[in-house]
Amino acid sequence: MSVVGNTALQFSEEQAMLLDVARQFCQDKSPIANVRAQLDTETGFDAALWDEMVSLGWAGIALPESYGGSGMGIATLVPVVEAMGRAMLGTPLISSSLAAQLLLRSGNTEQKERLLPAIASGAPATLALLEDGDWGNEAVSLTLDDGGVLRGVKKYVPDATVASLFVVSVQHQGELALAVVRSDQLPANAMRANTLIDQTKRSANVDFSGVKVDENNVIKGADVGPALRDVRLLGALLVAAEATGSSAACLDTIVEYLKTRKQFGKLIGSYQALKHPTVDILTETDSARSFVYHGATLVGEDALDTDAEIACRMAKAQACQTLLYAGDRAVQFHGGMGFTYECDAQLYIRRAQWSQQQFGDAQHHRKRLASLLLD
Amino acid sequence: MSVVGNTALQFSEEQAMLLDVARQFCQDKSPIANVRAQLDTETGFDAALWDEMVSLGWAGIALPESYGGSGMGIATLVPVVEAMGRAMLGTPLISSSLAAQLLLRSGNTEQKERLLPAIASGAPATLALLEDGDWGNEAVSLTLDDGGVLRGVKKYVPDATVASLFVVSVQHQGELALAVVRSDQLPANAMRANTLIDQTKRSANVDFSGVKVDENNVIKGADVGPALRDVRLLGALLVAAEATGSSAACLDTIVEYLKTRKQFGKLIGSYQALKHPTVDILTETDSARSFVYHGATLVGEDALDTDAEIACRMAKAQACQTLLYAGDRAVQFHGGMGFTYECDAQLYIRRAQWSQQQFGDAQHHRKRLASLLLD
Amino acid sequence: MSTSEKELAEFRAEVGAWMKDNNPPDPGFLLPQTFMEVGDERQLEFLREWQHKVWAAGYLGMAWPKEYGGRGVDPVFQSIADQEMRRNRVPICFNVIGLGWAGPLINDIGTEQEKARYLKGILTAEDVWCQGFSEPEHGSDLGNAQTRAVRDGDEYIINGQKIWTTMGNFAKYMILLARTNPDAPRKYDGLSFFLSPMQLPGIETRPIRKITGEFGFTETFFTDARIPAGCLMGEEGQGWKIAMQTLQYERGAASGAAGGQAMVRVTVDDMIDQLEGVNRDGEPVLKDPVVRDQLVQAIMEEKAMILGDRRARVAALTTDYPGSLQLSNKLRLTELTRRMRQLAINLQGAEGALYVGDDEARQGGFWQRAYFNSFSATIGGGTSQVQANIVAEHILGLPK
Amino acid sequence: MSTSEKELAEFRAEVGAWMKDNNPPDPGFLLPQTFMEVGDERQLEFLREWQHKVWAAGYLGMAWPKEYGGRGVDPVFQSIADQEMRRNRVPICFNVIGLGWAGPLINDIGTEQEKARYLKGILTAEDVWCQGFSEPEHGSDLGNAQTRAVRDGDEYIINGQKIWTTMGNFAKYMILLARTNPDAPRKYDGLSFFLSPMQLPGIETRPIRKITGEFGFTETFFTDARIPAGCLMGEEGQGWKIAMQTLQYERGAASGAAGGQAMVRVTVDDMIDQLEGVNRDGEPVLKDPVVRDQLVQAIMEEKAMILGDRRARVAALTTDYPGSLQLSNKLRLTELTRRMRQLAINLQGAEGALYVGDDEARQGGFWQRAYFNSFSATIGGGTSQVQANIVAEHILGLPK
Repeated sequence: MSVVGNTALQFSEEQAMLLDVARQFCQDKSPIANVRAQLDTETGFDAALWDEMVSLGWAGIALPESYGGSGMGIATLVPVVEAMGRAMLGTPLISSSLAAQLLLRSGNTEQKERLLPAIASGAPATLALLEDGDWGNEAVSLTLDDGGVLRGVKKYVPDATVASLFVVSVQHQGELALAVVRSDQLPANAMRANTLIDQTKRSANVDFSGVKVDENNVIKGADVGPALRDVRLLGALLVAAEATGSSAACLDTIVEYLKTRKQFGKLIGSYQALKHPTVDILTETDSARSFVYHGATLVGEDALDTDAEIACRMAKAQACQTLLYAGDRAVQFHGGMGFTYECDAQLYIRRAQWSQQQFGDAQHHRKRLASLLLD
Repeated sequence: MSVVGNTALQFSEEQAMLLDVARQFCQDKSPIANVRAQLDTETGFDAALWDEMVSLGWAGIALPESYGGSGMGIATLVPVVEAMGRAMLGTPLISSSLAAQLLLRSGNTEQKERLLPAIASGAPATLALLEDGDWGNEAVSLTLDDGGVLRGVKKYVPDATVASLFVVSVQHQGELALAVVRSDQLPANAMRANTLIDQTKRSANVDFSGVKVDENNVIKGADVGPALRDVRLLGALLVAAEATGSSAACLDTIVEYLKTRKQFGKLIGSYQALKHPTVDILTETDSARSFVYHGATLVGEDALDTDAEIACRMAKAQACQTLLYAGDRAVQFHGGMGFTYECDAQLYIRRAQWSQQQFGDAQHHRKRLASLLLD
Repeated sequence: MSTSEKELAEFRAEVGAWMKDNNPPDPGFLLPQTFMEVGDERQLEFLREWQHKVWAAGYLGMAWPKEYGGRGVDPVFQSIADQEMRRNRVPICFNVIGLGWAGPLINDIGTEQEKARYLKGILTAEDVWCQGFSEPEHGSDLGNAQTRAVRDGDEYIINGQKIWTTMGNFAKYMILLARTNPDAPRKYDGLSFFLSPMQLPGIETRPIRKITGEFGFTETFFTDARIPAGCLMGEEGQGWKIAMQTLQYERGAASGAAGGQAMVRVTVDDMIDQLEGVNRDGEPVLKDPVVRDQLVQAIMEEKAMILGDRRARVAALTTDYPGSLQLSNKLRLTELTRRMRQLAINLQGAEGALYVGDDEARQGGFWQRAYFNSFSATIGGGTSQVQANIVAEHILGLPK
Repeated sequence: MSTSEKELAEFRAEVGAWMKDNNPPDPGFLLPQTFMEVGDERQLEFLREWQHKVWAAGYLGMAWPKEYGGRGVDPVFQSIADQEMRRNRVPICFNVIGLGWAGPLINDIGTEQEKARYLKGILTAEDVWCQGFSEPEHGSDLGNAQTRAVRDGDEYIINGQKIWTTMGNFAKYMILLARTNPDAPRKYDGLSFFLSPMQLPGIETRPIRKITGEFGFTETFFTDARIPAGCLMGEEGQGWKIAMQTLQYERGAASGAAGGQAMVRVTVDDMIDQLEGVNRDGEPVLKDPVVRDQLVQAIMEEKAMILGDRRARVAALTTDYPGSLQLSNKLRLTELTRRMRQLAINLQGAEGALYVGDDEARQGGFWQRAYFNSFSATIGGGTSQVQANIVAEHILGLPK
């Protein structure tokens, strides 16, 4: 067996149509000026725009029809997220979709029937997983006691301030479990918003202590661990898709500048010192995109198999390194202009840092890939 | 304490003079045509030239006067070796000097008085240490039994075919020891010459089985381990010095070509795709040279302290990576010409592979540096 | 001609089985991985025999007309045969300039006489072909070729020098780019294209010793060499156009090439396999975390190339910079290959300093030689630096 | 004036002790690491007070004449004071254009009147200076400056636009490069140099928001601004020469600068220290073998720079490409700094996504901001790409 393994890459008419629609939507509805207008807002996105996206069905695109979704799977969410990444459009779509996937993959029918339709119809949800900055640390210390009361803090919870629902990983009776918390259950001051390097994104530390969770909002059993693992991988894939869109936009920004800016009497794009690294950004972005759609090909509703795991990890490792490089070079190649807040290069370099740190950085995934591929 | 630590770098008048003399000597006596004339010979060097070097005192330059040397220490050997590296001049100087250092640092007075003067007056000696390709494996399985008989093979013994004396690391009565073997003690067919990627270098696998070692040619005791460790570090430093000379010569070769070769109507040196990597070779070679002379500043006759160990390891890690890059780029930048045996780029790319693999590669040393610097 | 899936699958099984059964045993010397590495008569004879055998079995030139030695079937069969050759890691079909360049060209635009004269000998490996495009002073700049061809009655008199002629010393014919009109306003319009014999007075070859130590190329000197006027292909002044057309066939059987495996693919699997038994710090080198990180990066690079091929076929996923995956392919693959082979040696430890000819050299020194040979691809056919310019200008639209 | 080793050692002890005792406590907001990062009044006032204190203690402008606020001692004392400032990591002396550019220039070639008028205010930090060389359309190409200065009686009328004016909004004076003769045959000969007031009608500054989110530079607009003719330094047409001379002082007290620490050095030690408590896979990140390998490489790069400074002083070890270590210094140091800061954030794990303003951001978001600010050095004063050209052409002698 070749270490390169599965190399499937399929893209349906449906996906192609969605990619096209989503790119057009983002281009029309969220030009970069609108993105900038959201940088200082509390939520980071335009609620009316979110409603439009919901009405297009995107909030439930990956959910089965039986729970109010479109039943098209993660594979169709990927092009939408890529298109949003390209437009640098911040919304709760990724966190909401991941929370829904976690419920879908671990909850019982009653829970899914009760909770998923709301998400599909646009009530944002989110995941609360991390307790420190270490994605490689899967230990959970936030507890759900026998009386159903939570104690502990989750960090960097994405889109926490707008989420109506939190799916929280907890320690319960010595086992890993999930607790579903409604935002109205949170005590005042439970949330401390993070100041993020990527101003298009929002997250918060959330103190769940004292929240009483109804029995029907607790998810336990053998499915929880695998579901969590899968959702972390899907998170890696979606962030990779988004980052790949951002890399592509960043590349466009660089190319545009290199074609118009002159120095020493020549268009700067004619200098190989700028030209060749820009080619590197192109080829690395090409690689990222190939991994992302390879991943989209392999992830389905079932538990992710090893090929899918490899694909998600590779997508994340490649996409985030690429954006890190693209963002850094975008600032440099714009010269003095690149050093200003006004220049869009800042959006990409900031997004790069954020993306790298979601669901484990490149090295985190390469370490796990080594075990999957070499042992 | 800063992790950067000791930054001493001194260079005496004596060293400066030697560097100058050695560079001039190599330039006059060993132009590249002479180097090429030795590529296919059995010994890899011109015996008459070696005699001249011996008459200049270089074989004993680092040995105390009491043993027939000049008493100037390793610090003065470094510029000589660098100059030889620059000229790609192959001789047994490095292996002979290291064998002498090992005797000097572990032998008793009788042994030193008996063995060192011969080395200082030009009878080549060498070290036989490796039993496989792993420099990180310090276990020794070649045995010296109670009857004084050796059993086992050493690999990649440098300059074995011309060495009159071998200093062999052995397992003796459960302890690490050294055995001194004269070439006339070796049975017929004990030696199998290696075919090396660097055709200016020579080594052989040597089967010492059956050789009877006189008691006075055995070195045991607590000094053996530290002496071996130090000599491996000195070996790393000397190979680094040599590789740095080769990198500098490689850089000259590239610069010369970039200044004279035209493509598409322009001197190729005006293309940034060639120009900027050449600057990288310059700055990396500058770094290598700084580490090498920092190392030369810190190594003396005494056991090497931690600062000296750090210096030797950094010199090796930097110098060999630099030459690896320089040699590779030299071939590429010479275009079709670089792909020919006739072009000197091949000498450097081959030397690079050889140097990298002597006394541990860059990663080997960085791993040890991590322990020295970060723990 | 439409062909059923079933028929194709059966053919694949058939050819696969044949390759497996007929894959020759290790000849005891290192075989060339590419046709550019054929360094001596021993290798040549081995490969000539192998190519003839493949052809005789019906697995070469399958899409070429029957009357010229082909089988006249759909090119898809040849593509399958080529895949099976690669998969079974059989030796290369070494007559690459004939099979992949001259042959398809003659098939496309040659006269009946030319087809009858040249095609079959290409397939049987009887007639080795070489290519005379590059000249010493104009490495990457073909349009500037200066070798002169002057019409003199029924002949052209050729003067000049070609370089990097692969198998120039073994070849019977050369596809030759020469200047018939030095005064043409556009330099490209002064060039003509010839199917030139090599065994004539005034044509001499001098072997070039490669960085590997072997002989793989020649310089070719033309000194008042007289070739028949009929060797001219097309008309005078069409040389550049024909040369550019020739370069199109490289993409394989679907473009008209005879097929056959031109190069033994060396993969990251091979690179990892060769580390079997190599230790670092007393442990298998594959257990070293830093090495593992490097290997994963190499695997990812290779996998990204393969996935890129797949994605290139999905129109909706190639709208950004169309052609980017195809046009950057040479740059990426050749650079990856070079770096991977350098890494392969580095990871061997002290053994990495051994070379071809040492009994203990890992896999006979395969990786050392392969690393050196990899430069033929990062330099030949446009250096990586030139390739990066091409991608920048043609795909990204950056200024020259 | 010769000074004994003993005297110098005593002075070093004295100034070191003073810095230690007077190093101000954490003001509760992130202080600028360079003068280019002074973003608000709060920072400005803090730094103004600090610089004044250093001067009042006698540790700034030590080599400048007593009559203009200096101490008139050997520059070696200032160098020692500067070293102690760095070593004790006190805040910067922020009035850098005054202390390091305008001041030494006025000292060297200014009139008595100019010296009396300007020098002391530079040292006391009363008069903030800024620099007006760069223009929007000619980033790295100073010789092409287009801002016009037209003599009109006792005045010059200035029109044009400068950019990247550090502290332009706080400055009292600007060193200004403007074109007095647009018809000069060589563009350089049309430039003149002015010591221009900033608080005049027709001079407006517009703050530029930096990538960090802070304000650090301004654009400066001249619209028929009238400055006294006496602001001309030297003669018309000498602007380029004087500007080039100004750039020479950057190298510190020995070259005539007033001294003072212009930049808080951030070292690889700091980078490693900040990882205290960061975990990766449940273990301290410093235990991760791949991270360790990266950190050792960063340490080596920094150490190589320092050893390079040492080696640059050994004539016999700098014969190959003389000046190479000095001329490549900016390129190497700024690029190392950028990469090291990027790595610093990467190694923080999920915390790396926090920024200045988040209570939990590691070291207040120092590294995130420092990474962004590092581009001011890889872009300003000639981009790294231009620096590489300079090294290639001036040191290696490669063609333009």
